[in-house]
Amino acid sequence: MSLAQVETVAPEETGGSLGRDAWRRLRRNPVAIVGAILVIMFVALALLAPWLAPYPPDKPVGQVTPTSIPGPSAEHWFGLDDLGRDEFSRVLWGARWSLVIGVVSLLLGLIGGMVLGLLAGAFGGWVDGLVMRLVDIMLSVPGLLFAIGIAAMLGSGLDAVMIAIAVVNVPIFARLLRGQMLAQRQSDYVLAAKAVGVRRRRIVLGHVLPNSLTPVIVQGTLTLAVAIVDAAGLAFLGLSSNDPSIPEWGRMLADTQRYLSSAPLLAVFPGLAIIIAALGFTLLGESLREALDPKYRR
Amino acid sequence: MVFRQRGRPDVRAVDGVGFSVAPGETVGLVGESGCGKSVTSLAVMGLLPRRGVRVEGSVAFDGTELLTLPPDKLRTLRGRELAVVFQDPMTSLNPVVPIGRQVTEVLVRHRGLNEGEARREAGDLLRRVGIPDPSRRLREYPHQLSGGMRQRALIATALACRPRLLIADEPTTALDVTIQAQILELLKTLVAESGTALILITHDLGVVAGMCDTVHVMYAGRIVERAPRHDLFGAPRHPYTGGLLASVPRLDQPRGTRLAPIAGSPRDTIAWARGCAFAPRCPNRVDECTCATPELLGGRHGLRCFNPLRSGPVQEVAPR
Amino acid sequence: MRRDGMPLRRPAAVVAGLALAISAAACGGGDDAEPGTGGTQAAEGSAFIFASSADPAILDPAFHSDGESSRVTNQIFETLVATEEGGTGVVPGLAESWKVSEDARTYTFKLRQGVKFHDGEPFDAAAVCANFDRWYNFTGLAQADSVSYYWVTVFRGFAKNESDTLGKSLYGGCTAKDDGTVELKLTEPSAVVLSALTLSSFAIASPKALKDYKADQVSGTAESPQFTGTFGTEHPVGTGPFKFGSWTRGDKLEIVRNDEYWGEKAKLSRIIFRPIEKAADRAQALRAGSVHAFDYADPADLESLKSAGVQVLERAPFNMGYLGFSQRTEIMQNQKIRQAIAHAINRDNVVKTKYATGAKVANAFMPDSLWSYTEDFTEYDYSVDKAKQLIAESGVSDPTLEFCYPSGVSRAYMVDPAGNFQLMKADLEAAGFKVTPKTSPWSPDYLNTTQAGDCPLFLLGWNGDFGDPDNFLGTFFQSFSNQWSFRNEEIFKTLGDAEKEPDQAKREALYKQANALIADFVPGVPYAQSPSFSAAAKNVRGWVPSPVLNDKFSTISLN
Amino acid sequence: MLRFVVRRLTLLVPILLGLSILLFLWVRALPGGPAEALLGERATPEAVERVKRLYGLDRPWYEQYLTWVGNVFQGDLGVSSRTQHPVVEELLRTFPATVELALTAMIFAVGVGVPLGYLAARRHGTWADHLSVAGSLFGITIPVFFLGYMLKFVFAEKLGILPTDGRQDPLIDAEHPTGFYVLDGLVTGNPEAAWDAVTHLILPAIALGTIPLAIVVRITRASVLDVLHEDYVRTAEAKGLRPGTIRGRHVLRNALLPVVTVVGLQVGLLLGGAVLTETVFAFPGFGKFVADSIAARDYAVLQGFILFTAVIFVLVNLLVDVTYGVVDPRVRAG
Amino acid sequence: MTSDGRADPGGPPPPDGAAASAGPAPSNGAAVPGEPLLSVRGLKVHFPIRKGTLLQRVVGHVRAVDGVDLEVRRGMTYGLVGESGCGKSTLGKAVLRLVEPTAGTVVFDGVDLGGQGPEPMRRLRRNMQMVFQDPLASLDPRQSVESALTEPLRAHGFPGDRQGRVRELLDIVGLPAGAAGRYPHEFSGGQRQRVGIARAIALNPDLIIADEPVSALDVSIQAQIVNLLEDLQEQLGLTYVVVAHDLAVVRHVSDVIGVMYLGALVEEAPSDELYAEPLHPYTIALMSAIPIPDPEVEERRRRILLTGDLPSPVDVPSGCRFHTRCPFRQPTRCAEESPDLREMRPGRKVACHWAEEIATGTIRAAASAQDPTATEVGTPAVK
Repeated sequence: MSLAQVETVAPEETGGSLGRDAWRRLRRNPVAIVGAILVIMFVALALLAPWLAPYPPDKPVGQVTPTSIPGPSAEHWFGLDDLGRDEFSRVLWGARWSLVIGVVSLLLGLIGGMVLGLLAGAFGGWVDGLVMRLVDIMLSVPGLLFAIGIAAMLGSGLDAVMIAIAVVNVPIFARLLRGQMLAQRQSDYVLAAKAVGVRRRRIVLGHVLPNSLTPVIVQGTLTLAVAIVDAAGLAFLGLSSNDPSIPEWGRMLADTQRYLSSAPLLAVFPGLAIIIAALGFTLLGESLREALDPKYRR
Repeated sequence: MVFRQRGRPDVRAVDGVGFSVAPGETVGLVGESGCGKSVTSLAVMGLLPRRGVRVEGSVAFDGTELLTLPPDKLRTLRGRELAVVFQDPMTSLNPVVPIGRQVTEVLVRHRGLNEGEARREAGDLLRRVGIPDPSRRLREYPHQLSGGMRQRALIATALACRPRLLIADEPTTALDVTIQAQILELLKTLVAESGTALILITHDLGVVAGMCDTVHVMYAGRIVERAPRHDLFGAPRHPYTGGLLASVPRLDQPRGTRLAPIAGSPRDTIAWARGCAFAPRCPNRVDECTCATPELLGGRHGLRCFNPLRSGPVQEVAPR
Repeated sequence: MRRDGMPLRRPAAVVAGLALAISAAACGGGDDAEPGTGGTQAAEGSAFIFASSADPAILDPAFHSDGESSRVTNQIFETLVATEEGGTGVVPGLAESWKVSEDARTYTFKLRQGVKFHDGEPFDAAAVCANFDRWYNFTGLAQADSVSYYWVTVFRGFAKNESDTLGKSLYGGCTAKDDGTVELKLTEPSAVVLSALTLSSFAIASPKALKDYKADQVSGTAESPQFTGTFGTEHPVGTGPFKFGSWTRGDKLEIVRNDEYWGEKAKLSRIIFRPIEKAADRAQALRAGSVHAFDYADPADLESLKSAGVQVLERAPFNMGYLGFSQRTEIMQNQKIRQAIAHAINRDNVVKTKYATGAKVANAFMPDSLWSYTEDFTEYDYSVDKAKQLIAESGVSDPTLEFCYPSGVSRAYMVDPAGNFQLMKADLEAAGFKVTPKTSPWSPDYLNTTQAGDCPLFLLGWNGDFGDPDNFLGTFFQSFSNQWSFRNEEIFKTLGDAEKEPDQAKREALYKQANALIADFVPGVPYAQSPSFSAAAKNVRGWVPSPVLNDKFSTISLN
Repeated sequence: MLRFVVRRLTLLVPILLGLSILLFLWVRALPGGPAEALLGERATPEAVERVKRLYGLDRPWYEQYLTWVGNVFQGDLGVSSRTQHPVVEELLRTFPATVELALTAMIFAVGVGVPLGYLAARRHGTWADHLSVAGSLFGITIPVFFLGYMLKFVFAEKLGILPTDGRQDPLIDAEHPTGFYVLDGLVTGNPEAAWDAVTHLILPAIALGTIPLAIVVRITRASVLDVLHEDYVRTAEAKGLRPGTIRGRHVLRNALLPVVTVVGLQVGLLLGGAVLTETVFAFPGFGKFVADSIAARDYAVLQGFILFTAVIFVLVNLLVDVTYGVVDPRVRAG
Repeated sequence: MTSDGRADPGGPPPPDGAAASAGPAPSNGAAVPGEPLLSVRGLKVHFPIRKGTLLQRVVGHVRAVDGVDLEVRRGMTYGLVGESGCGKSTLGKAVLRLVEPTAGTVVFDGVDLGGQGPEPMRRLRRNMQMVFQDPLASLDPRQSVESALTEPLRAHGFPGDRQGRVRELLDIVGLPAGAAGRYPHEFSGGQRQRVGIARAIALNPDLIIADEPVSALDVSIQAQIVNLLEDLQEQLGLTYVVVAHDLAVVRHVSDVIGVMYLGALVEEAPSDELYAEPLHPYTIALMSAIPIPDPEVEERRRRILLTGDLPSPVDVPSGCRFHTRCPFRQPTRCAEESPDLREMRPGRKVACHWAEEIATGTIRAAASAQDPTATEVGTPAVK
């Protein structure tokens, strides 16, 4: 039975959820495609490194001396490194380690930031005040210095590096999430949910949080890039894994500075790898932002 | 003055809109959001972005063709001969520049006054548009003024060089009714005093009824009906015009009459090239409506419809 | 002579060493006129810019023990006896001649006449004795071996020892016989003191300046002493061919020619020391022509330096790098395991991969150029099979080794510790060991942990201070030390006897015996001895690198 | 405005208080604690006791904290275990160099970034736009030290047109009354020294300024794009104003507001980045000092420097807010 | 709510006759008194303004709603009208306790809402619903229509076939069943508002507060929604409080209209009478300001222009809150004495000291007000 005349819903070219909508925008963006290809390539190499790498990454396979480090050849595509190991295999395995560093530090930072942000955003009041002061304090120390401090506290090791990078990201995620949640909490649809009698927990978890996550996802993607680059910076300062034979790009790049004059290609391969991987995540993150954030839709 | 212009962005926002305004005349452009009325005003002013938008046709201002005028020539006309007041006074003033400067910059630019003269003149202008304590206001920033005051300041700016044509694009939409009444009254008075031609763009039929000599009703980028206001309100011919009038509750009519809405939404259109854009919503739709494009025909009371409403003399409408 | 287990207390104590030959390889690319070499800007005037790796710690010779400081003070101060140019023999310095008594307890020095300190004070016997008395009478923090390292090392103690670790002082008094004669008495006979006096730390400073600028004011802690006087930072006054000019820390330190110098005047009007931490950066600066010379070139840079027309000067090896074992853990007490490690390491590969041409595999805990060296002991050839077999014999299943290596350090005997570590780790893993890596910054953490014996496996090395086997073997193995954590009375006794033995031939025999004992016991694996390299722009003339790092820059000129 | 500043300054108090507590606890959380950090891991128990007594580490932590804070207020941040100089002295010695470098980097970032961002926005959607956006993204992803080495290799070593390291050619005898070498050169009437200092700044400033540059480009672009769509810009166009007036008064003045904020936030990034850049260019500043201290586990330096950096960072942000107040009347009122 | 004969939530909408039991059909012109469903007494909503960095001192209050009494009878539509910032929306939300009132009582169906804890309050919400101004903003962009409509059902433990209920609701508000799987951004404004209305009626509430239900919509759509609301009221026996700034719309849908100015009711009247004879000067001015789409009317009209702007709700003028802009302002009482909302005659309440004099024409609007607009532009305040 009908109380009013029935309207037809105009078949729209945009269909589906907001996510699908964003996905469509993303697919049309060449920047996003380039970014996605780079990221997929990176992840694929990282996962398949053990099968793709022609040589073990941590065992010398040829004799080198400080002044004669062979460059690329048919046998060794990227040449040998300063210890006579196959550089190509190391760069491949490096993708794996960089991915581990990026993902672990991102996840840790995300979890920390989400917990803090959620506390602040969900409770407000003095909890919010306390959390935000803590965030302010953490943000008042430049990221790299902060990471250095944390790494110094934890001692050397890749886990220390990952935690340090993660901790630096905690206040960023916390603030982002909290700001979003506060904004969402003010929104009409939250009020509407309250008005129909939806429980508070369900409002926070079912409405406020999911709608606050978009910028967090974007930031997360960008953070992966930053984490990879930051890990290189920390490695340059001597904060890296205990085991130098781990083929981690940042460490590889930092360690080859002394061969810049004798074997400059040694720095080029891990350097390019870092740039390409970070660029992939950055391009993807930026286009995600454009796809998801209405402000960027033009 | 004769305007004939047609804008053709990727989507034809405005298509074959033509109208003219005589000195001292007030012309109304009425339509719902997205009907292209604002695009029209921007096209007239040459304010549409150059990239991605194509404007065809002709805008003749006092014998000068505006569309082909070099940008710097056009710039000397804008603000001096042609002025515009936009919808939202909150965003139309630069938030970081004092009100005074935003008024005087026109005077300095077009009337060649020096800063001091311009300031005095600006004070006079603000007083004329009813802003109390103008010398203080000149020093203030937009956020310190209420919406009504800002719109007054914008009107003062627009009228600073006594333009021959003023386009007011939804000048009162963002304002409360009591403030709207003040602003409309002010516009009416100023236009009458100076003999400026006024194009009033609005979605509010009530505003048009009180202000305009001639009214153009737009739908989906085209003018569908054009008439002197008494004719239009007295005997609307186009089903859209009629529908609009019937769907708005009137304060002066007895309560209890059920409103007669137009079906569908403004998004339900068909391309003009394939018929009448209003056809999907039109209660008077005939077969012809979806296969031929109606032309705007008629003299004083022009109409773009194959099957107009009954009242009044029906012009013969020829299919294209 | 040295306290037990004190290898290289200061990171940069890469000083001294009775040297062998030096091949001052003036191998400049001669004809090619490549750009920038020898720098247009650097050639201006007669200023010589030397890229150091760090700022000096302190310019008071008595208080420094690092090469960066001694390189500068060597130009400002002079010692009673000096080392011969480019060699290691003891030659007259501020003392024109000297006499050693029969019992080797009294040293009489005839001083050079007409020498003045930079501040105009006369150099005489009183001044010399004032310096000795100053050193002997250090109190408080100045007694810390981190402060007056070489006094403690050579003379063992002070007038009033404030710490139990100090011994009875060897110093027995200084007497000014007349203005030009100094008599130095020792409490025990010693044949080493004369060569030790060539150390820059025993340079003679102006007593007035020492007093005026409060040289002896030290505060802080022994671990972090602060010199609050200005003698060592702004007013180092000696007799040398150069005077202190100015010092902006982190930027440059400038010394200028002493025109009143008693001997042959310096050819350069001034020398600027500019700290550039990384060897690669120093090499780049030299190739770009913004500095004239630097020490400790990275072997990796040698080719590029040579091809840029830079002269590369080699100092013969007087060092050795070793893989040390701390026998605190059970697994390291197992001799088979130690032997297995010795066989597992491909030392030849390590030396080839990470060291410059001229470096050699070390087989003993001393350079093969030092007297008493012999090959007459057990050698452990590289053999994975033998290593595996020894592991099997050891009874240890699944042997796991914690392996420490330092970061932030590069030494001639250990150019790239992380590189050495990785190569050895791969070797050990190939032999069936599991390796747990551990790293820490060289100073203070790494030195501390290794000295405490906390690392079952560790990378260290040694640069000789003196041309005596005691300086190597005695330092390591004369008595129990935490670092090695073993007691082998036979080795201890042999080395103890050798130190006291006055007869040179008998000593030599004892050291040969000690080497054999050590080789059998395998307390560690010596693996490398390497020359170090200095580099100078093409137009630098007259730089004669001293094998004991007593370089005198007064002979340098720019062409 | 004064009240605003005072209010913002009081806002600093909890941040600095919190930070000081965290830093204080941080040193205590370091492996082995503060005494061991001072002495090294192999310290004898007696030495640890002695140091503890000497530094009052045997007292309750809040007393220690108060003492420490008291010392900080008196300008005593402890002694660098590496250089054996007071941390404050090292700070004052090295900081001008970093400020000079950071300023130059910022001038580079803003001077190049704003015009580039504006251009990109004006040419929205064209190749110039894509290029500047892609370039700026690229700039973010290059590890700073890698870029530094590349710059040095090309411009200093291969081309030989710029110096490789340091702040001043060692051959130039310049006095340094302020510690800002360019300024020093000018005030002491030594233009050669000033120019030389400038040439030493160029490469490190480019290396350090690249990330801020990228960020400034992107913010400027986004902001200008926003402003270009603002009604008041359209109004200004409708007034027939000259393009220069519109650009300056109406577009840039508004578009640069977010840029100001970002520039302020970049200060922290610059101080962090200086650790890498200064190390690469052997630039004797704050960052290099920190890097050297990390290698030597010199925690007093790290502690003092982090505290100092935070103060600077917060003060710069205060300055940014004040600037914001000056350029944005809306903030001034609020 | 089966007690008063209305349908079970799960059941089909009641036949027309069922609505009659809730009271006479409300669209029959004048208000017919039913039992009071909602009663508001002395309602105040003050938002504190805090200042200071550490200690957030309260330096003042935004008096958004400043002492409102009103009563809404079952089955009626009460219209709240006023200009932006007058507090009408806040009042609407405060009634539902979506904004916590500072003072005053709200009694709904005999229950004092003020004393309810969060959970009882949440349960009470099934009987009182809200329709929001911006239909896009009030729908979660990530929630499909189906999810948005089942949410209230789930929240209140609706038994039975929820999907069936969703289809039913869509049908009721005139949307095709296919709309269930779609997302808010895929609809037009009018359709979204239909979704919003469907959500509001999902639980068969007694009261719906509609906050500017049509102001965000295109002119041609507004009538559709207005008609839908009217139909629903008739079918479901709903009671409405309609909050809007558009007096014409409010008058069209309401039985009783309350006019708000600066946080307070200044006049309350049956809607027919209000246009015929506005009593409060503000209402008079408001009426005269509303343009009517008829040139004939427009030309004949007397327009009373108010001077100046709305004062800030932080600084509510002393005495009569309207006296700063009142064209009928008198030298006495207005500035000093705050007028009560008094019943001038049955059904007509007004908060003006001089309402009788104005009604009889004894007091006329001032020809020249303080505002220079009127004077200097040469426009008389009354035309």
